[in-house]
Amino acid sequence: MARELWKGNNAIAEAAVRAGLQAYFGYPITPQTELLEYLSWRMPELGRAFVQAESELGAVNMVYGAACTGARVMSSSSSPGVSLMMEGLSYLAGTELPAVLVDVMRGGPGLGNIAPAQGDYNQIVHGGGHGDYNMLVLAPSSVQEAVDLTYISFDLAEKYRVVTVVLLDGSIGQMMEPAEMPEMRPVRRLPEEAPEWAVTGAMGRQRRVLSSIYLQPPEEEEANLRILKRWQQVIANEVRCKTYYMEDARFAVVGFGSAGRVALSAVRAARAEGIPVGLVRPITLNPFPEKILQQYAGQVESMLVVEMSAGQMLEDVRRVVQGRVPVELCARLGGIMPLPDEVLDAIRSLARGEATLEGHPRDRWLQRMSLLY
Amino acid sequence: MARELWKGNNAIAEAAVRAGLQAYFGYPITPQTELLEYLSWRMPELGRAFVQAESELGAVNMVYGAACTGARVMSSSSSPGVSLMMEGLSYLAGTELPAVLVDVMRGGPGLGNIAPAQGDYNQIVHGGGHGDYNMLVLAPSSVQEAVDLTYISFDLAEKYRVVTVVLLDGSIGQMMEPAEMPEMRPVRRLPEEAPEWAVTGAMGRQRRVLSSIYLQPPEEEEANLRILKRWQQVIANEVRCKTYYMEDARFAVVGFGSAGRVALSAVRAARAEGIPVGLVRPITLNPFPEKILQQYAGQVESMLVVEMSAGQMLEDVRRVVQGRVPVELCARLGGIMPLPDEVLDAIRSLARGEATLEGHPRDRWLQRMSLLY
Amino acid sequence: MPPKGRIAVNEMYCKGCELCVNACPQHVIALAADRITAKGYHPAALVKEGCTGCAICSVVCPEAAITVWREAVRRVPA
Amino acid sequence: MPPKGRIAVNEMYCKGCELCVNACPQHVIALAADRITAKGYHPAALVKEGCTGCAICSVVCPEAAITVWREAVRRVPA
Amino acid sequence: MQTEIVIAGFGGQGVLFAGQLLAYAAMDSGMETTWIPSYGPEMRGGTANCTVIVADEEIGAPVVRNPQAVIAMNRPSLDKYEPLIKPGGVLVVNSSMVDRTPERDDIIVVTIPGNEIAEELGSRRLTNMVLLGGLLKALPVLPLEAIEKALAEHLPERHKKLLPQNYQALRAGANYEQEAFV
Amino acid sequence: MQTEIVIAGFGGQGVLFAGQLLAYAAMDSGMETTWIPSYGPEMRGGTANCTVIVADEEIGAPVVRNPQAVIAMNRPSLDKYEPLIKPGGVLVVNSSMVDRTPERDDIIVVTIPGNEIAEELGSRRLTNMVLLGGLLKALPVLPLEAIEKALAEHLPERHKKLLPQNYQALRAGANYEQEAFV
Amino acid sequence: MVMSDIQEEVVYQRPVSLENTVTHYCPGCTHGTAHRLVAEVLDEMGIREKTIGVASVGCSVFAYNYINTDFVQAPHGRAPAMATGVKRVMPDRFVFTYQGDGDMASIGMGEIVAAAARGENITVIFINNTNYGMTGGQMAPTTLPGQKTTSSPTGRDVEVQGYPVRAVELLSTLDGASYAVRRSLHDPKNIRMAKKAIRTAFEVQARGLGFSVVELLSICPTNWGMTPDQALNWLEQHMIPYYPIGDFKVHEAIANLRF
Amino acid sequence: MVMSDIQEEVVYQRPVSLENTVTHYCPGCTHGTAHRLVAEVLDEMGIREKTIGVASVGCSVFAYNYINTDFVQAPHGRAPAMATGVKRVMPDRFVFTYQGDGDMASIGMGEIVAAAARGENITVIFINNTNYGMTGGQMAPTTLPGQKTTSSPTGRDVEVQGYPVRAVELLSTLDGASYAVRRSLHDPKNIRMAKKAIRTAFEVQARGLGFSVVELLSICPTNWGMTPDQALNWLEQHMIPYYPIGDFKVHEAIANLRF
Ligand SMILES: Cc1ncc(C[n+]2csc(CCOP(=O)(O)OP(=O)(O)O)c2C)c(N)n1
Ligand SMILES: Cc1ncc(C[n+]2csc(CCOP(=O)(O)OP(=O)(O)O)c2C)c(N)n1
Ligand code: SF4
Ligand code: SF4
Ligand code: SF4
Ligand code: SF4
Ligand code: SF4
Ligand code: SF4
Ligand SMILES: [Mg+2]
Ligand SMILES: [Mg+2]
Repeated sequence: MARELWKGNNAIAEAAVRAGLQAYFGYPITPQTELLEYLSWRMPELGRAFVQAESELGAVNMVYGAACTGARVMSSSSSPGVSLMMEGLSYLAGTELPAVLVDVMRGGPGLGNIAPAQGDYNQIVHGGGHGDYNMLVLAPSSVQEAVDLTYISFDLAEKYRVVTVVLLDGSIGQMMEPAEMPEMRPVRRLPEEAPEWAVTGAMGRQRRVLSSIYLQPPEEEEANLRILKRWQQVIANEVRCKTYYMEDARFAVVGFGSAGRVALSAVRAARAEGIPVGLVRPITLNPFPEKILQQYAGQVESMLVVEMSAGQMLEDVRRVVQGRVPVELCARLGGIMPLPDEVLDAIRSLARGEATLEGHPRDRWLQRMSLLY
Repeated sequence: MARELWKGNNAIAEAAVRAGLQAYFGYPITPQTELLEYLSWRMPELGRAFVQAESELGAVNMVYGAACTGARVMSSSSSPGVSLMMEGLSYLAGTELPAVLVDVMRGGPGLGNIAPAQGDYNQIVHGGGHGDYNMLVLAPSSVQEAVDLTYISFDLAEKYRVVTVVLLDGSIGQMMEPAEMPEMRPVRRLPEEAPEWAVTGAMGRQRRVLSSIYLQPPEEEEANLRILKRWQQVIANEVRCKTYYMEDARFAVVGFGSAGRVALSAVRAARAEGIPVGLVRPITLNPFPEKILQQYAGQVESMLVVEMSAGQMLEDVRRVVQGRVPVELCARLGGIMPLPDEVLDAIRSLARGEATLEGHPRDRWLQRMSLLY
Repeated sequence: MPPKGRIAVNEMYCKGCELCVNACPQHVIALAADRITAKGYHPAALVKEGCTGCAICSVVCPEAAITVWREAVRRVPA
Repeated sequence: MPPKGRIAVNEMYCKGCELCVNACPQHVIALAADRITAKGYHPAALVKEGCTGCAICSVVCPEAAITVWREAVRRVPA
Repeated sequence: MQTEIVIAGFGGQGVLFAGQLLAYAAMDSGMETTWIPSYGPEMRGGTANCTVIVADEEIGAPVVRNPQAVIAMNRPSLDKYEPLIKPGGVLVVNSSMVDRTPERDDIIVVTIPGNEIAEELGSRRLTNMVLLGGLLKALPVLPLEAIEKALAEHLPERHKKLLPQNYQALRAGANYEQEAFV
Repeated sequence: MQTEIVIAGFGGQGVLFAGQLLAYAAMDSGMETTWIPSYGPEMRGGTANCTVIVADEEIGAPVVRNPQAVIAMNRPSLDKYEPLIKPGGVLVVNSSMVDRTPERDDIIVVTIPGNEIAEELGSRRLTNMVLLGGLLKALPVLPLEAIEKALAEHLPERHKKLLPQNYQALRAGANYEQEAFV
Repeated sequence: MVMSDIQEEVVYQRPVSLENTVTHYCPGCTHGTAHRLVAEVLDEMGIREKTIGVASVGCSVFAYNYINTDFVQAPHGRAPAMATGVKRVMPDRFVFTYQGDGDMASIGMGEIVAAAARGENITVIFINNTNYGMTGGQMAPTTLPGQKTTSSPTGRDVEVQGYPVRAVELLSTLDGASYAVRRSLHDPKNIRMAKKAIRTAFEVQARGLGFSVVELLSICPTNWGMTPDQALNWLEQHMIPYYPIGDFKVHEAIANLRF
Repeated sequence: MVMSDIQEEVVYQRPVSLENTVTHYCPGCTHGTAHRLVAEVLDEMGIREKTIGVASVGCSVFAYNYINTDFVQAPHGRAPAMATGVKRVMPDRFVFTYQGDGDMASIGMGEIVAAAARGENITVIFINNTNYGMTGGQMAPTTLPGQKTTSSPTGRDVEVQGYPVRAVELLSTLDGASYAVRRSLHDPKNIRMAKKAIRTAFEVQARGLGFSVVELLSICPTNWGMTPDQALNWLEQHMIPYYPIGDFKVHEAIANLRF
């Protein structure tokens, strides 16, 4: 396949179609709407199901229902819409069902704005719904990566019976870049090719029930442990992370998604100034690349987390490096993407040895931000 | 006031009434329902507003509306219901409004069961809604403490313009204990005594608008920073934590709510065996008692987190102690409260020097739990 | 002459709610005061002659606990 | 004789949507092709004699951009 | 020092109320106390039990694995709790609803035909009081008078006329002459 | 090596499409490229601009503070972007819509009366092509032919008949004789 | 030669589409009756193996333990959305939801209206027992004026707590609804009518005619504080005047079906 | 002595209850007309300072910038719940929501039905423009059969995408609704009728009669791809047949009010 220029949202939609998406349920919300609009003609054209739901609450529960049949299903939304899906996502997790959610983050909290942001990191990575559960979170930083990750997101979801979230911010959704589309896979035939747990009508077999209720606490605990153990497999097998210029790095920048690519520009500029800095760009946010970061914590003098939220990923990096090196924060909020020169400034500060284990990096960052307003 | 025997849910309701609650909006859900039922007669009796909402989504948005007027308002729910409030809570945060939410946690994820659990720790403490925001989280471990914390929760919410969550599990909601009720405060007269930001009708003043939308990213960033700075004040002033037997402790148990009181029994039993162990019981989960734990990290040999979730608070403790001492996990899930003897076993293991910085404590715990099923 | 019928109450299901007792037009069902089911209920039982097999009891039984038979005259080739 | 009226279009608000132009029964409004507002629109304006002050234009104007006056005969004590 | 008491039986046997009386009495006697219920899934019927702790300091866990005392109102409760009682503890059995004798020989066992005594006193609903009386005799954690005061204050209004019978039931349980098991 | 180009103007001036053409042409020339838009709050009208990056390696940030080149289709765009252009960079100004001359003397400034030229060629909608032509003359990051190919492939079907005019507009912009500012 | 012989035949027996499981319902609760009727219809139509049920949150949450088909369990109020998801990927399956009044007419109002408006080809069994049974008898949208519940302890005051919702009438205003009727489970005649309505609703689905809903007036003796028999009487005397039995929308294509 | 004198008097001027702010609406968009009518009614009734508006999510999210009263801004679809919260603590204030068709008849259907059923004493201004204006013209619950939108690009197919919702008819089935009417903004006569309806709705609230809703048929020239004038014609020709103008519920206490 040749490279074509794709808008991020459309590219994700087409990648899902090629991965064998059988049903899409969604609700319009900027900056994700093109994805829904694209599928509103693409799915019917292929004879597959597309429903514009009454709300995100409706959408996530349609996904829940369709996922019960073993079909490949997806929804997509953006921050406030995703908040409305929390109950449904918890149910999907409790019922151990595979499904894919594309979350194109915007500025918040509340109605906020429609500009790109990463303020929903905790919500997606640490569980915004009730109960113990994990979602497999994939964070592309380019349109091509969005395509590739969306394409495999269904396999991952099914392999581990989890919800996979493709988590990006509005800038990747709205951006155009060249991308190559993967080949079109055949769609699963139902009920013939349904997984052995799927609810498809009890024709010729024992009936099946899918539910997330375990009225007896020991049964619930057992279910929780089963889910947690499956998650350990995910941790063991599925960590994805890309590093740049880390071989000889004495400083590390950590950032995902578009913050990660902004950081890449800054790292290159710093290298041009002779600063031995590299970039760690987590691609799976859950599971988090803990081992890799721990390893670099033994190599570098300090780290810098670049994110479009107020230090949400920062706390994960701090937890992981366990105080072995100082970790500083460079963040912009509310729909503002940091510019490479801001990140470069922060790298220079690291190179000057200004990073410290004293106090909290968020406090220092807030202090610096005060100068802006 | 004399001590009376109160059921946790009822006691919280009465404490809220005495704190000057002007309007309650809620929806039935076990194990929280008594709270709503109590207020269904108590509020009208006092001429105050009580509405059984159509859903938790309705309830949180009624709270949102009423909070805009400067009234003291509250809702209550339990895990799945709270998941439905995530969008609304994010809006409340984005609009910088005070309100109180009582969350009586049950087993999850999904429909789960109605037994006590703490699996919604991350949802409440780290933000289950979209965007950067914090809620002030108070975690009582007895009925009296639930009364006292509920009573001050409104003041705290108003002082910092945040949502305060009184976070407990079903066991405290359902339990009866002696408690002393605080005095009845007069209710705020509206609009006369409304705060200067409240929307009460523009009679004789400039009109006011309350909203969480900041279409221009710099305005949104500024709002975010304002909220974050106010939160720094909360961190500085409002950390609450109770310690037991920590003066000479060489091991520390950390647990909140009913897990904390179970741990207290175990700590006493361990002391009786001569093990120098103490208990740190965080009362505010956000802000988290970071300084206190850091201080004890310099004193003890190892720590044990006891919780009714799969190591959610564990990660916060690990982040805070920054690898200075090993932290182990003792947890039960799915509606099971750990029993003191299980915790005692875990303390003994600490005393035998079995805690380690190697690997992840959750993995070891899961291994141990495998023996149960 | 009304048709002849009979019923059997499956005591695993019966909860002694008395709905069949009240509904039976022939008043031939009663709770067995002397017996208790595994679930702790006095089960319903046919206590008199006169059942017509009208199936009204089974229509009202929330637990689908009742089976109803009726005698029918059939022409059988010898 | 029809009453005499006049209108004034506040060009801060007017977006040149032409709804008033089409609605005016006297056909006395038109967009000012030669002028552009701060927002970049050709504003509406009274271009002919004949306005009756009927206020229809103001009723249809989505921007509340139009003020309408009408001449009235009043008896004034001298 | 604390004492843990479990009262267990079917829903409808007055298990939860008996526990609450203990808790009220403990509170009024100036002690710390907790009462915590646990139910089965049914709206009606099913199992019901509660744990009451009476102590002289802040109470930790409101539930324990090995209680000091148990009132078993029926057979399933006996089967479940007999093995769990602390050595030296007390087991009160409602022999009217239990068709086996307890097996433990390291605890004090009190066997009372609660239903029969209650019915003699006028109502099967007094069974819980009979057994509570029996418990307090064997485990004098609180004086009977404290329970009577709690009864007087907390018996639902519509049952207030039954107060004398309730007193009688308590006493009857406390005074029931039984074979000593140990 | 990478080149950043900002095209800025009012919504409706064809700003976004001109940027996309650059991106298509870059892609077809085997280079890496990104195109990213930004709009104002209005559904209609308001400001619109986009940043296009053309590079020979994986592109980092899709937006930069100091672009290499800017096409300013109107006055607000000129005011906003003139100060930001990298020293040595290129500024293409649509003088038909801008009533002041640029001030920087450390960049190459190209001034083209885009609207007039476009109207001469038959439609004001060609303005964007005229200015794009002007840009590519001053900053030969891509050959005009690559843009023409992109046009042929991506001009919306209903405008395909205007392809020759679009080519003309590009050329007209590229060939426009102007006073040199520097 | 022909002989006449007296033989016993089964007039009624437990439907195959009911599991051999004891329900957790209170004695006399008509949730059981409704389950039975659904099971009988599935038997009659021979569609047990082609049917997927969607259980909701309420006393009937365990419907999947009793009705002998494939089942999924929905979050409170969201059964119609879940059913939509199932039906859209398996259009040749019969999909039905089973929902209480709290579930469908309160928290789930958005989903049920949307499903009906979409003409979603599913069947909804709606159990109106005028309260939230499972959580202990709180006020429901269907609680009658003046009715006492645990959250309207002095009786529902319509001025403050609003008016009961007539859900099928409301749904019948939607073009996508092909069949919207109300029946009652309080006596044999009405139970028989209820079964016919359930059958008709599934026939609507079989014909691809779109959304069908059958409201069933039902009792909750436990939370009403009545014996089952008293409860049936209360239903007849108090509920039916407010919730008239009737057909509010019947698609012409099935208007003349008879069973 | 009396003289006759010709004097000019103001027949129409911008209402005080409109802010002196330019709207962000597209040229010709009748959201502006609706705002103006609300403002005129507030002026006439002299209640501007006693009124609290609840803005929703949609093109009218910034209504609070234009209507000159205290305002709050609700999450998408939740304005009726928010208005309930406001009204219950400030019962002597006039509380109104301003909601689009996506907001009220899709995501917010649960909240509007519940508010109406409760007879919540608020006024709802409901703008039906047959699409999701703000997000770029997707299908709404009110999109007409066959109508093309960005998410029904080949025209709404009722078989797959369902039927349009007639929201006021639906709400009028609820006992708590005291006033439920539909008006249109497509010509001067209808605009005048619309204003009277808005006035009546606020009068309902003034009298404590409960829930009032006025649906206003409105245009979205931008997403419809028409000039404002074409759009008004389209409204008249296509919307009104499907969404008849009329009174669907009028509480007797205000049936005879005239303005
Ligand atoms: C989101 C959420 N809110 C609340 C609950 C608690 N809850 C369980 S069942 C129920 C009410 C059920 O009432 P109804 O639908 O009328 O069914 P019934 O029990 O009366 O048959 C409620 C509120 C829940 N499980 N989930
Ligand atoms: C929870 C949530 N979902 C989706 C959106 C995105 N959104 C904003 S406005 C809108 C539609 C508005 O349509 P309508 O209510 O008809 O108003 P109009 O713009 O047409 O006036 C949507 C879906 C949102 N802001 N929040
Ligand atoms: S079949 Fe008819 S007559 Fe026989 S027991 Fe049942 S109801 Fe009575
Ligand atoms: S109706 Fe059924 S459950 Fe009730 S008593 Fe009769 S047989 Fe038993
Ligand atoms: S007032 Fe009447 S006549 Fe005068 S311009 Fe307006 S519409 Fe025309
Ligand atoms: S109707 Fe109003 S906005 Fe439109 S052209 Fe006339 S004056 Fe201008
Ligand atoms: S509580 Fe009511 S609805 Fe629930 S099972 Fe019992 S009687 Fe039936
Ligand atoms: S998009 Fe439509 S509804 Fe929104 S302002 Fe423009 S014309 Fe009005
Ligand atoms: Mg119900
Ligand atoms: Mg709309």
